[in-house]
Parts: sequence; structure tokens; C-alpha cells
Amino acid sequence: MTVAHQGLTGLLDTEAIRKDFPILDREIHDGKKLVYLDNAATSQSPRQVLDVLTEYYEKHNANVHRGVHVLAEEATALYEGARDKVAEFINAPSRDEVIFTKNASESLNLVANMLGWADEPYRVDHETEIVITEMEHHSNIVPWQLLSQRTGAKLKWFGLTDDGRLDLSNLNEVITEKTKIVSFVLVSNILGTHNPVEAIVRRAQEVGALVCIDASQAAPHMPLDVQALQADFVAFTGHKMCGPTGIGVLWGRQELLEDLPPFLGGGEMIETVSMNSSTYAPAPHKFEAGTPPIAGAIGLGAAVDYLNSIGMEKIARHEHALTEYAVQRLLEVPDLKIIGPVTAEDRGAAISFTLGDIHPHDVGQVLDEQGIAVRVGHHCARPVCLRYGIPATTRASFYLYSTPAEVDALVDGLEHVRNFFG
Amino acid sequence: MTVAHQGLTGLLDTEAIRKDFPILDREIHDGKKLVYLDNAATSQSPRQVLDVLTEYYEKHNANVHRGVHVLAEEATALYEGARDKVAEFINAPSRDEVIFTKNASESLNLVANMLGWADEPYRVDHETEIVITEMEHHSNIVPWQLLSQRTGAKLKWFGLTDDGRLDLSNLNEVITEKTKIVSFVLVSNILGTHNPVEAIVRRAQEVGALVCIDASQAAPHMPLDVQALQADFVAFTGHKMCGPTGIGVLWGRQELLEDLPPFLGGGEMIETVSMNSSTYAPAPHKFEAGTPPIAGAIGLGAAVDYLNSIGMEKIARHEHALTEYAVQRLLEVPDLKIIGPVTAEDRGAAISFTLGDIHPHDVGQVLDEQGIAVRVGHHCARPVCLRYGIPATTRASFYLYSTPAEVDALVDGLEHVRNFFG
Amino acid sequence: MYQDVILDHYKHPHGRGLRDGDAEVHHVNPTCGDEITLRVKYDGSRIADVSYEGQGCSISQASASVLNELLVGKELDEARRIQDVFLELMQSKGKIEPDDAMEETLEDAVAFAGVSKYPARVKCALLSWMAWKDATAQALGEDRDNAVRKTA
Amino acid sequence: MYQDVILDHYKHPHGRGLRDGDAEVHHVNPTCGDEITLRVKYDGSRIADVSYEGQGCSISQASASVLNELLVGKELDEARRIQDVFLELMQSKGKIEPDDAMEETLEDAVAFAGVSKYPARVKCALLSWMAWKDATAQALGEDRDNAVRKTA
Ligand SMILES: Cc1ncc(COP(=O)(O)O)c(C=O)c1O
Ligand SMILES: Cc1ncc(COP(=O)(O)O)c(C=O)c1O
Repeated sequence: MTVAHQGLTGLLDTEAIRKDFPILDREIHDGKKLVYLDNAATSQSPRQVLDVLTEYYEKHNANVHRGVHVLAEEATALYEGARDKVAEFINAPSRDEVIFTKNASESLNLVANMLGWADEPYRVDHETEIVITEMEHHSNIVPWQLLSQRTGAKLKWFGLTDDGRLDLSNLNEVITEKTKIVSFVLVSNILGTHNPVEAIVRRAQEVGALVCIDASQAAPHMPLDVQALQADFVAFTGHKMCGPTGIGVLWGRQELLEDLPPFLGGGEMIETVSMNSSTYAPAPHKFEAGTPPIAGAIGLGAAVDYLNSIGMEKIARHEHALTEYAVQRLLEVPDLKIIGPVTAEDRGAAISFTLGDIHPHDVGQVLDEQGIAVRVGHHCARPVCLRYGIPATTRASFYLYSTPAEVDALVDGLEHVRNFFG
Repeated sequence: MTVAHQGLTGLLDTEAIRKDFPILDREIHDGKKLVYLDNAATSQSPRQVLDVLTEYYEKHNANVHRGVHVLAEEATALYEGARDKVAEFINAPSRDEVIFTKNASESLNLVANMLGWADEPYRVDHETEIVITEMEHHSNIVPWQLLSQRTGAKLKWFGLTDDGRLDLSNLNEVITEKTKIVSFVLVSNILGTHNPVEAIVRRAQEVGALVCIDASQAAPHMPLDVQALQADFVAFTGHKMCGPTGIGVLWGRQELLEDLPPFLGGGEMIETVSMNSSTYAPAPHKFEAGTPPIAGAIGLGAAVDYLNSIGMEKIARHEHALTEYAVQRLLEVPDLKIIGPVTAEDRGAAISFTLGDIHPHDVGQVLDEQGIAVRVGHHCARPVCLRYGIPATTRASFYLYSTPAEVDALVDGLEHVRNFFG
Repeated sequence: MYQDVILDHYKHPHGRGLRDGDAEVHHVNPTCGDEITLRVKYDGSRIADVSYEGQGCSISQASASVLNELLVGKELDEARRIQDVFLELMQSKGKIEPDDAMEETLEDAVAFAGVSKYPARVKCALLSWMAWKDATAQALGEDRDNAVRKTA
Repeated sequence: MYQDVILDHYKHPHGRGLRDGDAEVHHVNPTCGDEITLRVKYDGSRIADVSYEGQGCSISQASASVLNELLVGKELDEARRIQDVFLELMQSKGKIEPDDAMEETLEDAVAFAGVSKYPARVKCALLSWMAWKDATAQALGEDRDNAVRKTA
């Protein structure tokens, strides 16, 4: 056991924070303390969120909107209150720009489908182009492939540099006058790379293309300001930011949400329905068909409260310090190769690596036997694995409750893996 | 206070059952006991479901599939275990026919979109017809209106008889050789009508049309056997059957799910992805893009366990007895007019009515002041209100924990409403 | 929320019925089906009449009656001020306890303070007021058009 | 799950490398990227050789090695019986405690009993077995085709 982390600055009081997370006390494999380093896949939820969920079902549960009874009024106030909280969290100009979905994937599909059915000037068709990047999560690839197949639009993408960054050297050739939409990830879930937004947005605006940002790995970890990003759409997901599963967010600029057609049809999203035709409610309701994930949204609101109580700036600083330490420690492990930036600058707290020719599945399994939970595989970003000629990686990812001691446990665990298969 | 209900048979032991539902102890408006008669909008969840949700987040929370660590294996086993439970609950021939969605609305939109993008023989296009009914929930109208607008297919529907039943007198003119899909509600959420499936399915099969059944108001209240229904798709929603919000189900016949194209693209639904093209996982995963509502599905599994522990047959019998009693008692109220079948035969436990010319909003509000929660409005079925020339109805809807005493409270409450506005 | 004043207006509405006007609008509250047809008649900048016909709940009906009582005979500026105060009250979520000044401005309409606690009903209370605002804009727009036409 | 037997096979695989065969298949486990190319050679109904090349985790590699050791030289019927037993064991979710009979049938392959507790890894263990099944079907199909051709 190594204690190399004394003197790290910018860390949060994780001893206090960890008390909020019941699952972190869990022991696995006969008494091994859980070291949860799979936060890029999903985060854990604090007591404060779980209590809100239980209280909702025990006291206020009802369908939202339109009810005149007390429970319905309460449930509606809680649900719409969660929208206010999320709007503030991302500095949205208006609460009506916050659409609740079931996850980031639905949010991204929603954008792709709106543009496929839109009128000019937004319509994506066979004469237009869609731009993504080679480091996207499958959830920001497949919706665009489907849109491209269905409309005939051409799908283009930015490639990657050898050190795990976007290759923007051909910015003006990739984004052209034909481009209708540029959709890219703010922080990569596999490489950890934090992408430069400004250059891409500027070029997109130049040619009149819309910009969609996948902030699934950013919203949980740093202050997110949709106005500062200057994007048109921003998507993220609740379960990665201390919230429950089954809730996602799409933020979109108001004028766009007004102009663009609905996606799913059903209750809640209509203004008036007759058998022959229907008119739609204004956004955000236009895009929320059916009974929404009410408890999920309220739980996400509670997660936002929780994150705010710690402070997003502080969380970012904590993770930065931890990432810096982790990169340095991991590089000490023989045969370990980081896939992605080998630095803590402009990167998030997810670190992918290979360990000699030991297969990531074996690395993950032997770490698990020591209580250490990491993710192995292509992390829903297979093109990145293809790009770097590897079948898979092992990924450790940190959050506000992660500690330097957990980094040490990981490094010790990796030594054990090496000896085991050595 | 009237006690007219002695001697009713077939009732459940509601005294015991109600102890499972914390919210039913809630008092509102300064000490008035909650009389919750808004079950068609959403049901309440028993302790048994809430405990499972909390335990999931406190002990097992992780992203599903692909994980090699303990939490991921546990979460996956719980999530897929919920699928097994739901499959058994509806007597699905295969667990792989059960797709988890966020609600019934998404399930129905999924069917409409699959058919819009399908190849022959399923493809809905401008030469084909879609058939629905005039008593559908907006969630089974708007998706088909959108599909019709987008493909040019003609939307047709069955009308209603004066006593709130489907008018099938022109069955063979409505469903024709051009019909590709017939989608209808099994039990109406506004009229309560339980529709005859066999005649419609037989005609649909005759012309080779697919059949989609909206079982949102059936699955919670009676044994549901998708094989006996002989439909191709069956949709329902978790929050109306003691489950959490944010989880729905689409059951579909395996061959169809194999042949039909995916709808949402993203993580989890793929087999392999490259930048140029992707292949899809087999059903159900093909239709579950992104991190699913994991806790929601597990909660729905717990709800299914709970309902099974009471027994769906018994629940149906309980509600039938209660509905019979309620219809009889409501007809005693002067000026009250039931919109829908004025009998307990072939009807569910949702009863809509008007009360003289007192507006439903006022009826609902004054009932609420007495602690009685009903729904007022068009219940997301505005064409039904148009058909019967009324702006809205008041709706009382029962569930396994509803009691004859609550029916009495409603009737007394309505007397009070009449006096108040008289 | 059902103050006697409200019930009184509901049962004995003021100025109900459609009469001659400068502009007519039809407003619907889609969530509950409340409907109103409303006409305004101006005498210069003075409100000569607000006539209406509609169906809906007690709150929307009483609110139209109160509006008629309150606005007919007022100068437009004054009427707008009254509407602003009423709007403020209705959007207060039950947090405004009307003071004397407000009571003086709103007269019977202060009885709607309780309604503001019920978000689902606020729209009912505002239906006729929104219709009036709309009709007024039309009437004055037309007036201006007319004025232009006359001076042309 | 990492029995010494498994690690041994992983580090010192039996019969690895591609040799002459009657049929070749390439199988991939898309969730983790395990890959195998596998050839079978039949001598009548006797398995003359199973040769393979691949990349992947220790479980998938060791499983291929065990397969080679276990099946080469066997009659097809016997090999199929072995495969069925192995499949049963792998799908047992850790609930089968291999008895003597099973041990006799599976030899080193019983070491995979522990793997069956890990759903994510079962696919790795089965990769080569599925490839063998597929290749065998092809080889025998081809044989029959060849037979037909020869007799034609
Ligand atoms: C008959 C019927 N169909 C569909 C729905 C839609 O369900 P959800 O709102 O959960 O999507 C409902 C309930 O609102 C319903 O009653
Ligand atoms: C960068 C990125 N985008 C999108 C997603 C999809 O999120 P979800 O699975 O919640 O839809 C994820 C997480 O899985 C992600 O890391």
C-alpha cells in the first residue's frame, strides 16, 4: 500500500461526503470495501436524493398537470420545480427550454428526429450534411447514422489525433455550407478529452449550422452554462450526476423549440386534439409525450440541489486534482498505456488504459475480486478503439466522493493483476 | 353518511392491503383523510415496491450489461429479472419480446415509428390505411396522426355508440385490404368500456393487418394474456399498476421484432458500430437505446410481484363488485349522468360522469376540499367529449385498495357539491 | 377558494350576453374546455361596454362577471392598471395578502386571491381578462386603422 | 473463477495456430471484442484437428485450448455430447456443482464451473465452442456437398 498522495490540494472533504452515499459502505466478496471507480457509466445517489424519491411516493404521488386535487397540485409543483432547478443549474435563459427525457440518448435522438421532420431552414435532407466526431458515444453516432440513412444526408466526422484529441485541422472542409447540424461530445467518456467548443461553434455559426453538444460527461463534473457554450442544443443524463435512472435532459433554444416539430405524440404534449388533427402545446410540453418520469425529474432536482450544496467549481477542482494524481500514479505501472490525453489538462476524470497484453476483461475481473469496480470494453465508443487499434480498454472514472486512497487501491490492484497474469 | 354496501361479495381485504400503501394514510386540508379515486391517472405504490427501489440504490446501483464488477452483475440480474417477471405476468411466449420503454406513450410511438420505417410487408405508406377508434387516449391518436402526416397513409377510425361502446357495425368498411395496422384500447380510460378484441383481431387477420392493443387500463386491473389476445403488439405503463413513474412496456411478437427496424439509436441497442455503419442487437435490446430506466424496471418487477401476491383474478373481481356498486350509487345522485356504459358488464373501474350543469372543475375542486381526489377534464380523450357534446367529465376510478366506503364518500361528496352550487 | 362573492357572480353574472362591440374574440382554455366569446366597445378611450357569452367553471364565469363590473365605464389606462394588479394577484401563488389599496383597486376581484393558490384554476380566472386584453388590442388597432383611413 | 487450470491453459495453450482444415469460421463477441478464427478437420466422423488463432481474455483463450484438448480425436457424437454438458454447466449460473460423471466428461473444462456465475464472462467461455459448432456444421455440410459432387 502506497501513500503518495499527501499534500494534494483542492480536494473535497470526502470523508463527510461519503457519509451521504449509503452504497459506498457496501462490502463485496466477503468483506472487501467497495472502491467504486465506474462513475462514467453511472454515479451513485446520496441519501438526500433517495429520501426525496421515497417522500414523493409516500406523500405526493399523482399524475402531473390538469389535476385539481391536492396530490396532483403537489406533484405538478414538484415536477415543474425540478425543471426550474435544472434550468438554473445550466443557466438556461428560460425554464421552458428544459425538456425532460428518459436519458441522454433519447435527448440526442429527439434532436435528430426534429431535424429530420423540420421545415426549412432546419430540415436535414439528401442535399445536406451532418457532422459528428470519431470520439462520440454510440448514442451520438447511431441517431445520426439513422437520420442519414432515412434522409440521404451525408454523415461526416472529425478524426482524432494520436494523443486523443479532436483533429480540427480540416475544420473548414468538414463543416461546410451544406452542414445543417454539428453534434459533438463536450467531454469524452472513453478518452476523457474535454473538447474545444469555441472553434467548432464559430465555424458552425459561420455556415449557419446548428450545434448540439453531448454534455453527459460534463454536466455531472463542472459548471455548465448553456449560454456560454453558445450551442443550440445540450443533452445530458440524470443517472451520471447523482440522480436516478430514467431521466435525461435536452436543453434547446426557445425559438428552435417553437419552430421545430414534435417527435413523440401523446398525452400532455397537445393543445387540442380531434380525430382529424391536433395542435401542440408550447415547449417544453410539446416534446414530453405521455406521463413523464415524474419521480425521476424530482430526483434529478434533488441531485442538482445536492451538487449545488457542494459546489460545481469545487467538484471540478477536486476531480482535477484527483485526475492529475491518478495519471501520474498510473504511469508508474509498468506496461500501462493511457488511451487519451496523458495529462490532467482539458480532460475529465475518466481514464482509459491498456495493461500490456492482459485483456481488459481480465484486468476488470481481477480488480473486482479486490473490490475495485472499473469498466472494461469499448465503453459505447467502439470507433475510438478501432482508431487506436485496440479491442477494448479498462476505464477508471472518478467523482466527487472519490479519494486519492482509491487511486492508490487501483494502482495496487493493477500490480496484483500483473503478477496474477505475469 | 350512507352505509348501503353491506353484503357486497368478491371484495378484497382492503383493510390489510391499505396498510401496504403509505400515502393512503395521508391527511389533507387540515385532517381530512385522503380518498384517492384517481387511479386511472396513476396508481399508488406499496411499501414493497418503494423498498425495492431504495434497496436498489443503496446496494446494487450500476449501469447494466457489459460490466464485470459485482454491482454491474447485480444490477443486470435485477433488471433482466424484472423482464422475466413482466413476461410471465402477461404470458409472453418469450422474455425477449418484452421491451422496456418510459411509458405507454413511448411504446405506442415506437410501434408507429417502426411501421413507418419498415420494409414491406409492414411498411405504412401513402397507399395504406391506419385504423384507430374514437375512444382512444391521445397517446394512441397523435402517434398515428403524425405517422399519417409523414407517410401519407390514411387515418380511419371506429365511432362510438350512444351508450359508450365501439360501433363495429361497419367493421368491414373500416378495416380493409389497405389496412396495415389496427390500434385500439382494451379498456377506455374515460368511458371505462372494455372492448371486444376478438371481432377486431379476426377482421384484421383476414386482411393481413397488424394489431396493436393499448392495455394501459387493463394490465393493472385484470389478468392479461398476450397470447390469448392474439395481438401483435401490446402496450402498457408502469405507474398505473403500482409501479414507479418512468417505466412502460411494449410487448411485440418475436418475428416482428426481428424484422422491424430500430427506432431510437444509441448505446445498448447495437451489436457493432463503426463510423460508417452499425448493426443492431437482437430484440429486446434493439429497441432499448441508452441506459434504461433501471430502477423503474426493477420497481415494476416488484409491482408485478405485489399484484401477483394478491392475484389478478381477485383484483378484477374486487373492482367489478366495486364498480357495480358505484354505478348503482352514482345513479341515485340527481342530475348525474354517466358517460359510458351504465352497467358493470364489460367495463373497467373508471367511471366518468357529468353533474347537471355544474362544471367538472368545480365538482373536482369541491370534492377535493372534502379530501376526495378525482380527475376532471377530457382525460386525454378529447374526441370522446366532442362525440358526446360535453366540455369535460368528472372521473372516479378505483383500484385494489378502493373500498365501498370510498364510493359512499364520493356520493356524499357529490351531494355536497350539488348543495354548494345549487 | 369559493368565496361567497365568487359564487354570487357565478349565479348572477353581470352584463352577460353579447351586445354590439368594436371587436370580438373567442378564447379557449384547452386544458378544461372553458370558453368565452367577448366583445369590447370603446367610446374614445373609455370602455363603453364589455359583453360576453361562454361556458365554463364557476371561476371563469365569475371572473368575467367581475371584469364587466370593474372595467365598464373606466378609462383604458385605468383598466390596464387594474388588469396588471389582478394579474399580479393571480400569479402570486397565494402569497399576496391583498391590502387596502389593492382592495380599492380590485373591489370584488380581490375575492380571487384564494384561487391563486391553485395553479390549475388560475387559467380559468384569467380567461376573460386575456380575452379582454386581446379584444382591446384589436379594437384599438382597428380604431387606428379607421383613424388612418379617415384622415387619408 | 481463475482456477489454476484456466490460467495454465491461458499461458500454455494447446493446439494454438491455424492448420489445414475442412472449414473455417470467424466469431466475435461484440460486447468485449474477443475474436477467434477456428478451423476443423474431420477424418470421417472423427475430429482430426481443431486449430485456432484469436485474441481475447484469458477465459476465451483458455476455453479454446481446453476445447482442442478435449475434442481432438473424439467421434463427433461424443464431442457433441461433451459440448452439451459444457453448455449446461456454463448456463447454470453457478448452481451446478460438477459431479464425478461430469468431471469425467469435461476433464479440465470443469474448471469453468466458476465462470458460470459471471454472466458477462459466460459468452467468453462459449466463444470457441460456438465457433466449433458452426465450423462443424459447415464442414459436414461441405462434406455432404462434396460427397454429392463426387457421386454425381
Ligand atoms: C388508455 C391509456 N392509454 C395510454 C395512456 C398513456 O400512458 P402514459 O401516460 O403512461 O404514457 C394512458 C394513461 O395516461 C391511458 O389511460
Ligand atoms: C458521452 C456520453 N454520451 C451519451 C451517453 C448516453 O447516456 P444514457 O445512456 O444515459 O442515454 C453517455 C453515457 O452512457 C455518455 O457517456
